[in-house]
Amino acid sequence: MTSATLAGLIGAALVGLGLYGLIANPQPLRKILAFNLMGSGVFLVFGIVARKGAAAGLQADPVPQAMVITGIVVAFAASALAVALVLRLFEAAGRATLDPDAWAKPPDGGAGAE
Amino acid sequence: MTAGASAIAATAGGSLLPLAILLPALGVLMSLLLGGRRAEWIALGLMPVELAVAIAIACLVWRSGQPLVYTLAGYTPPLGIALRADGFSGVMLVTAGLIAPAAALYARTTFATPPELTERRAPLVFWTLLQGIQAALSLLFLGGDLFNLYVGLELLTFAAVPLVCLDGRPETVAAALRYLLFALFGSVFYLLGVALLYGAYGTLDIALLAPLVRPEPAVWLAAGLMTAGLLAKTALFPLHLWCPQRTPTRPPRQARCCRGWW
Amino acid sequence: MSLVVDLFSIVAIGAGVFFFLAGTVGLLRFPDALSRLHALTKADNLGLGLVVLGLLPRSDSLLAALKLVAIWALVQLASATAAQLVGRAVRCKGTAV
Amino acid sequence: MTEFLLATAGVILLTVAVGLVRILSGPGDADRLMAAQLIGTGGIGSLLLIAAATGARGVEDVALGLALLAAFASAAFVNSAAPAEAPDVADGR
Amino acid sequence: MSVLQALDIGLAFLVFAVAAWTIFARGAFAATVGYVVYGLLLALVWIRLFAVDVALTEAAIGSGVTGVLLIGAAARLRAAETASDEKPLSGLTRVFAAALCVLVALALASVVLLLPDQGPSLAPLSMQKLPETGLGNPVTAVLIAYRAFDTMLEKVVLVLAVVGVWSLAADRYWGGAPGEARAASPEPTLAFLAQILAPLGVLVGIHVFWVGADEPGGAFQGGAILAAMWIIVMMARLTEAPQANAFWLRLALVAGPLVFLAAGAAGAIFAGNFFAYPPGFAKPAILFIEAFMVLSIAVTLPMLVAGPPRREPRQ
Repeated sequence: MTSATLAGLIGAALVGLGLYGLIANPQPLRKILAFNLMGSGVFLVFGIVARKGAAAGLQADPVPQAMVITGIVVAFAASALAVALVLRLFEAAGRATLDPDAWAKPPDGGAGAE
Repeated sequence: MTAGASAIAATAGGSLLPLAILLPALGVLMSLLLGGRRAEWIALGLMPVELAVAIAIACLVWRSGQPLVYTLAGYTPPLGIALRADGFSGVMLVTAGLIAPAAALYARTTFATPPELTERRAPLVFWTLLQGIQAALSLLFLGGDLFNLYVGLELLTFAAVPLVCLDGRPETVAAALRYLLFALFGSVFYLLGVALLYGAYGTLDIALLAPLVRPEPAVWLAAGLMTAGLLAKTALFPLHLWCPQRTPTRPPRQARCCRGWW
Repeated sequence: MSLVVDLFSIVAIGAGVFFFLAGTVGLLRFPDALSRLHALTKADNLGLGLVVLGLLPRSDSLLAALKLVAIWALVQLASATAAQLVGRAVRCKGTAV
Repeated sequence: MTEFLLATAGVILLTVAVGLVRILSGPGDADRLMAAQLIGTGGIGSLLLIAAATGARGVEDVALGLALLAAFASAAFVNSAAPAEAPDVADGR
Repeated sequence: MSVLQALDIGLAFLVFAVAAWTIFARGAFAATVGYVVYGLLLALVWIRLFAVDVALTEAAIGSGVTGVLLIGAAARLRAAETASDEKPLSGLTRVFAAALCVLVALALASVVLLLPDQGPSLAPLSMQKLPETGLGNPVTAVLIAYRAFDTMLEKVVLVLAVVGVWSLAADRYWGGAPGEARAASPEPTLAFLAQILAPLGVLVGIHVFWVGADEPGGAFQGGAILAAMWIIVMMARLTEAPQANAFWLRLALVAGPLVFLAAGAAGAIFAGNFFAYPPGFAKPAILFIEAFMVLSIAVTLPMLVAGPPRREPRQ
């Protein structure tokens, strides 16, 4: 088994793990972590594709590598926006939950916006 | 769309296609840079130009009866990126180009910068992100490359999410966060499909992929993942959980403005 | 010549691995956070230092060798500072007292 | 020689893994931050060894980047814990 | 089984174990530290895939800067965790979710295993066109030449992200500086670290950007290292975070995409195609654009980590 195949398998496992975390972890911050795991799993699948495209004296196809670099930066920006939203939610309402039913109840002592 | 030279070679008038995307992108950058009331002026000033570009594209497509194609940076696919406009994307471009100024005029009173301030939060964010949405939509209508479309999806997400919670109430912030997580989940799945298709065929250009694609496991999985991803983004059943309607109090005007689009 | 270099590398890197092992044993055996911190920083820095030392004669340019030394110096600095910071956090919270 | 370098890289990773099991589980946050520190040092070590063995180019820069960022986890922890810090409150865990 | 294979399998197992820890750990802080460790290990995996450019990006952004962001958030959200009103999912839902995820992972794994050993590749074409760009690193050529349009738009995404994060400020703080006002003096240990680290880091960042034309490295990686240096200086409280309404800050934020966009438009005039470079002039043009991108990334990432403005703007 080559290192590329192994990385691809790990990528598949990470996508599964991240998906589970996204569904099963109720806290938003944990969901953000899970999203990052899932994203890196997808990047690893790009990695195996790049490695299997080794040709022309290159050890990996540069096009998927460039996409992964773009993807990592976008994933970071997404995490930053999500973290900012979670912190804002926590400050405004004293809790950070995604449960829509929780917002139907009046927030316990939370200050309104602005 | 048929593959071969006609789908890859740039056509006359194709240089309008990048303009439809780059003009609002320029508007985003200039609005943040100059700030304040000028963001509104830039947005309102660029919208007629963008509409004119959209109409010109639609007319060219209609007159020639053929899709417009533009290859960016002079590199033809599969190495480079192509933009394509057919009849459908021409109509969608013009529609978006008409809705944007309508929404802008409707929202002008809400998002005016008061005379005593140089800059206020909601107006600057609204006018900047509105142009971000325009750039994203143009890209989604014109993009001919799967990864380029991914960038378009991300542009749309990053422009739309802050607009959902512009009023800053906890309910809308929670809705925005829920939307963001679903959208991210969607784009990750989409990206996974892109990776599998590239691994199988070595190209991301839709026109080049079309004749290559055979019914095989990689394609099935890629199609399933990309469909699931896009469903999550567009909030169709069963992935509609993030939808702002589920919150008891709906976000007001700006949400309606931007939801009108999709 | 190359035999001498190889021998040097093997001895230095082998010693480095030994210190990594020692650090981990310390982590497993020591009872409280502060002494675990001690085991970690001391042993690992020696370990990495010896590994770098062993790799030095194998680097293909002066710049590469300089980078190796810089890497070691930076890790030293980082772990010393981190140990300080974490140590203070432990003391403040009173878990070690 | 290549085999030796790879084997040592593996042994370092293994010891790091064993250490991780111990300290990721806590009990306190300090122990967990040590995990980041441990993997930083061990990871850089095995990275350099793997690079020397497989001849991948430009790996020194990766190790240099990791070394520059090695203390960031602890720094971020101290930085964000500081404003709310109440020095005399016991951790309780 | 060779030593290399054993090492690969061990590394893969370790990556998986740490990832599982990140998902299943009891506390959010523990999970976050797990993620930082995971990011570091991923850099190793990318080296094994001979994708050194990606390894550099992962080391700087995936592990370093994201780590700061998430650890900071976890430390602040600790109160939310104890007073959480989340309903945990029922056992049946969990089982169902786990089954779904295992199914997805298995399907993906089998497709990955079915990929041909010598897959289709754009590597030959990239190398064939490389002389036109004057570059030696094909990954940089993909990012700044072949797929320049993607990269420029992705910079716009970063700008939108900053606007989005800032939009979460309270109205009265708009235009102010992010982060709480720190009455406290600089944290001495951190200040010591930052004072030594920052000059060295700036050197490394510029080096990584500069060699990126021909060797692994580039604007993203160099910019991310510079960003990390600014972050450590701000964490040590040696400098205050800048005000969000400062013109220089906004100029630095948009400079990268703006210069890129202007160069793209100039390409339409001088080279006949948007984002094309005039023959023979490609390398200086690319380095010029990259220099501004480094600046923008070095400013954007710290602003994303710093969060929305929290202080009233001074005039």
